[in-house]
Amino acid sequence: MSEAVATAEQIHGHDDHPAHLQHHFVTSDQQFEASKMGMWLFLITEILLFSGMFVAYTVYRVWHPEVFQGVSSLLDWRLGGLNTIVLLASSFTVAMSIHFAQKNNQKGLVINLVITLLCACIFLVVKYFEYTGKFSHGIFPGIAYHPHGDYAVYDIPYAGQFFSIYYIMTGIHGFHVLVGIGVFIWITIRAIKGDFTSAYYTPVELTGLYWHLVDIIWIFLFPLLYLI
Amino acid sequence: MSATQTVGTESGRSVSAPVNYLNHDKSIKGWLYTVDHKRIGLMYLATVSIAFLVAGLLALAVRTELFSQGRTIMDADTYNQFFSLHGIMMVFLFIIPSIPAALGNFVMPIQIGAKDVAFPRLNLASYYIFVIGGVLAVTGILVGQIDTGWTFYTPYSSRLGAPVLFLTSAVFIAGFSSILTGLNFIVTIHKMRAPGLTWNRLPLFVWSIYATSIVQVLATPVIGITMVLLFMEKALQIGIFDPALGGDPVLFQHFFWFYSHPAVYIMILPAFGIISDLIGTFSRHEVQGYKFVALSSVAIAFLGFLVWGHHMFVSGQSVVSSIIFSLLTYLIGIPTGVKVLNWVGTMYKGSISLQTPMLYALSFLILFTIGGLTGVMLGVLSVDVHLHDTYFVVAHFHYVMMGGTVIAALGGLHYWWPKMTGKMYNETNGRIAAVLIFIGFNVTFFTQFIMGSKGMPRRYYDYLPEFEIYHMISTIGSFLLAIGLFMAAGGLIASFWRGKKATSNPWKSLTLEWTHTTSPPDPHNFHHTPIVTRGPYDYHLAPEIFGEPGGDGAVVSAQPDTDPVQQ
Amino acid sequence: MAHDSHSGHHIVSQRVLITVFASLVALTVLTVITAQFVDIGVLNLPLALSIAGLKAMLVVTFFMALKYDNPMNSLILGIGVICVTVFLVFTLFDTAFRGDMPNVDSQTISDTEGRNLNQEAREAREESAGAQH
Amino acid sequence: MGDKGTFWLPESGSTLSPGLDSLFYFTYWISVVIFVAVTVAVIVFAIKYRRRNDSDIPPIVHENKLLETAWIVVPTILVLIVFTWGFRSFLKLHSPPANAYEIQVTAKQWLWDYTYPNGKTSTGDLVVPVDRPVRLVMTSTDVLHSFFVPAFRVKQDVVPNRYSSVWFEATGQGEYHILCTEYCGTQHSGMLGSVIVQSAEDFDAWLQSGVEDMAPAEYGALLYTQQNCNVCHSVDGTRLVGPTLLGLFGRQTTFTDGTTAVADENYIMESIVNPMAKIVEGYPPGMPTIYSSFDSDQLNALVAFIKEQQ
Repeated sequence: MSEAVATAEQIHGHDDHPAHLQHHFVTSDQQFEASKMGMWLFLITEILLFSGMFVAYTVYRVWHPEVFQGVSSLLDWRLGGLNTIVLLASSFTVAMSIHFAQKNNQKGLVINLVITLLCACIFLVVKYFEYTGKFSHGIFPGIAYHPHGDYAVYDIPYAGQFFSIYYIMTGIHGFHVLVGIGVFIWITIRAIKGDFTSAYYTPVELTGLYWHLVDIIWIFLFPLLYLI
Repeated sequence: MSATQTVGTESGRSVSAPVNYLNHDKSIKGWLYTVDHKRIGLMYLATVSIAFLVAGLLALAVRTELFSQGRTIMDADTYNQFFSLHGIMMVFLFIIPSIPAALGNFVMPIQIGAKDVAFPRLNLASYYIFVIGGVLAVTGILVGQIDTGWTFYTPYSSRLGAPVLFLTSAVFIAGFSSILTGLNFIVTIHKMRAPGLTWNRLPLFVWSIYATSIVQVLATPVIGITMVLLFMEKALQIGIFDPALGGDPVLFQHFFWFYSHPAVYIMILPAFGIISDLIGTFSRHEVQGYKFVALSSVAIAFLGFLVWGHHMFVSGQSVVSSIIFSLLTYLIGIPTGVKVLNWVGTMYKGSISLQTPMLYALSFLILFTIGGLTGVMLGVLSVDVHLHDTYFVVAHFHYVMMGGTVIAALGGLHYWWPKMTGKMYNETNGRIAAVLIFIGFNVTFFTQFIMGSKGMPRRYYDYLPEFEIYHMISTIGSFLLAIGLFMAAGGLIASFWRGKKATSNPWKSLTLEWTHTTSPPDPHNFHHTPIVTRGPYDYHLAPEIFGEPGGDGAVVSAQPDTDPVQQ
Repeated sequence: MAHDSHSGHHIVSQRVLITVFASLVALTVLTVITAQFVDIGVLNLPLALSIAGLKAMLVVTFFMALKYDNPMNSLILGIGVICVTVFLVFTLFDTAFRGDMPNVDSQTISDTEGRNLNQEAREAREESAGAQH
Repeated sequence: MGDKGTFWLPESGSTLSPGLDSLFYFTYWISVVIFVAVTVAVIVFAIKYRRRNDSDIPPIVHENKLLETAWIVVPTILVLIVFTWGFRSFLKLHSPPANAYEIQVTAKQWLWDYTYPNGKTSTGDLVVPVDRPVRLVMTSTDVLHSFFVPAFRVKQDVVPNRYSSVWFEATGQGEYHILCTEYCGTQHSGMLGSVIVQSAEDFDAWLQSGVEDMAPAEYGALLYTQQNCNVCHSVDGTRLVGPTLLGLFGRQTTFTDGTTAVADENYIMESIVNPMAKIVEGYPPGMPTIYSSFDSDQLNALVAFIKEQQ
């Protein structure tokens, strides 16, 4: 390697390092691309995490199709549909906030982040009413499933399995929404402080990717649990 | 070799104790808050060594109990807990993090010419998440009796009390650490390579860590959700896995093995990488079929997802399923077999030096061949019906996991020890230990093949009289093995006080950690990012290392065991 | 560096984003209508899943801007999806083809744990004798 | 029983064994050949090409394409042969003849119960006729178990809430081990039994025989092993999961609630029928309630047997 005199620093220069660039990266782009790839890898781990529940759902649905079709009508498609629209809207505003960050539009960025945050909260509030409504009728997961009153007719075998899967899937999804809210609060504060420019908006981009995935999971949960 | 020269002079000439990653900040805080991949690697090494020691002592206790029929030193419940803890700790707290997180963390970024991994803080977080997982596991052990085996089959596990909640949480959290490490490494290998270090110039260890990371990222989330569901099964009785509640225990086995079979490749693929590097270095030969060895690691990583059902031939899964899984199992056997040919081929007409790491590599070749071939026997549908859940299986996976992974890890540890610590271990002691481990291992586990195929089931506290002679031999072997392991460990640890200072390249290897860093390396690995102009095993293109005309052979001394920084 | 790609910085126009959002809402309405008010028998399930898949594609392509991104990230997503498919399909190879044996009738199951199983779980088990096969 | 098998395999006792053994030895010998080839190559190369000079740089060796191709093609052919062979014998394992004699098997922690078509039951020892296909229909009442008869080369997990089955045709009279191979708790290794293969006449006689003509203590001794009492209660004073039966009768016993009692007939009977009523101090409340269905003959027999253990 005698001829290898030049070093990477000499090629890239070592002077004009922006504040956000960590020492072990050479360029901002390298750092941005690395972060984004890391985020995508994280997203597929999320997909695989949910896959276990989708497999459980499919297996039990194949075994007891009529039960699953029957008790899914216990879930109110209007509330589910409302939440779908709410999440889609928040996905849209996240995409818009990235758009504005790229265009250096500070106001647009903050407004869209705030709307996203509100949508996420609305989603959880609706979910809260759905859960408490179910609990009040004795619709619990697994062994505790014991509907009473008008719902007593739904006291059929394997309905408990359906609601186990329902509560775990929507519960873990809801947990992801909760985490999303936390991250959005942090991002919004940073955005208000003016941390993000068209040159550096990686956290917004990454949070956006995460949020879109939460949306996609719901896109599948909605028809599987509420509609069919 | 100008870059090496730079490193040697800049860091070493003027001061008597050159700055390196070990001595630049000796405070406790400097270790606990470090984001340096080398220090994190060492912290992992220390942690998994403790796990290995504890789990190994449990194994010795289990073997001692089995020395004679009936009660030898403990009762059945204790025995059942001991073998379970041995399995759980070895798998989740030792083998899975051992090579990737300990050696991989230390070596891989340097091998690709990076200053650090892509996400250093995430790397530290992974370590602490792993520690939390370990602490939870220990808590579970202290809280109560866990005797499920490492497989946690329902409904036995889902009916166990609170300890299973700790253990499932521990596995979930340790898994999270494994995911983050894998993610970090994939991005690092993609985005942080030094200029000129193209994919086909990557050392094979990097390739294998890359393949391992893919499996870690794709498979580990599934054990996560499995553990969540098992947790819920215990806590809320959700009825997914427990047949008494309408669930299906075989479904649990699908979930479990969807992770745990690929996890076998998390364990063995890094070993392939180490062995490739060792055989290349100590034969001073380009690794035969470099591209095949590299790409087949990645191929095996993916194929590993298609064969999990071969653990379930007698579980009651459908016959169709068993047949498909059996056929696919053979697909994965072929590329693995070709790798063995490539390693043997690398030795052909090489210049072979039988130093300690190479002895481990040769042990690996022999032991892994046995492990692989018995794996093929177990893949045969009807033969597996007879052999399933017997000592034959126990022996098979110990040949792969211990004879494969642990032996490779020991080889790698001896190989990189001078780089990590700056000290040479005692070569004679190292060689004796390697031979002793090889003998002890075979005495312990080969007998288990025989009793297994004769019908000795695994996880048995007591056994029929005809198996006593095999158990006795096996137990004696396990003590030999333990002596060998303690000798190896002792030799390495003694090097801190008695070892000679290591040169920057005692083995005359060609990968960047040897050619471009001091021993031990600078805190930032390289003062200047190296530019790579040749492959990792192009010994014929490296006359400067071997003092031939045209090179500046003085940079790295022709004699090993001399001090590089005094040059 | 090997990966000095600027593709990650593509700006998706507002018009595209709005169009995608409108289509997503429209598809949501469509899936509710087809699933709740139109009975097309066995086709309801695949139809709902196809619509969900289409919606997911739209989000991935435009909101997540995968269309303009480094192809490596698309590959990562693709591998993830393939893995999920393998997990699902291979598990179904077992669970969907098991029925060579009838199920146990619940009389043979005694609760050795002495656990307090409530009535519906017992009924569930009894039903399993007929339903699972 | 003894050790009548080959070096690797146990004795062969069913019609399924010979085919499976030849497949085992086929793969075994192929493996031996491959293993020897690899090992010899490693050793020869390590000696022949050892480093003679520290700055030695060996010549480049070009890959031998022919050898590599052969190394791929030959094993592929071999594994396909092995797969097909294994596949066919696996199907055989899963296709019991239509006229197979059917016995119900119930596994529980930690014993095997058998019910014959005429209603006769046995525990631990499975009695079957020679030269006649027998199909076992198995289920478990608690956790997973696995039914394994090494001599017959059959094994099948036993799953709660589901039936699984296994079949075999024994070829010689004698006694063969039954082992549980799926971990099932404390006494997993004690969950043993025997297949007793009898001639058709003996089997029929056994099937019709009763137990009336036995002395109570003798019948009790039979029950003690048949019902796997011996797994948890020794008769030689050894401490197992439960208290030993040696000297139990007439012993002053202390319970977990602090009370004491002298073990008499009524106490023993209560302990069998309702084991949770009084828990002996220092032992876990682990005795299953499955024995509550014993009839008075069986209880009398057991009490008589326990009385004799002094």
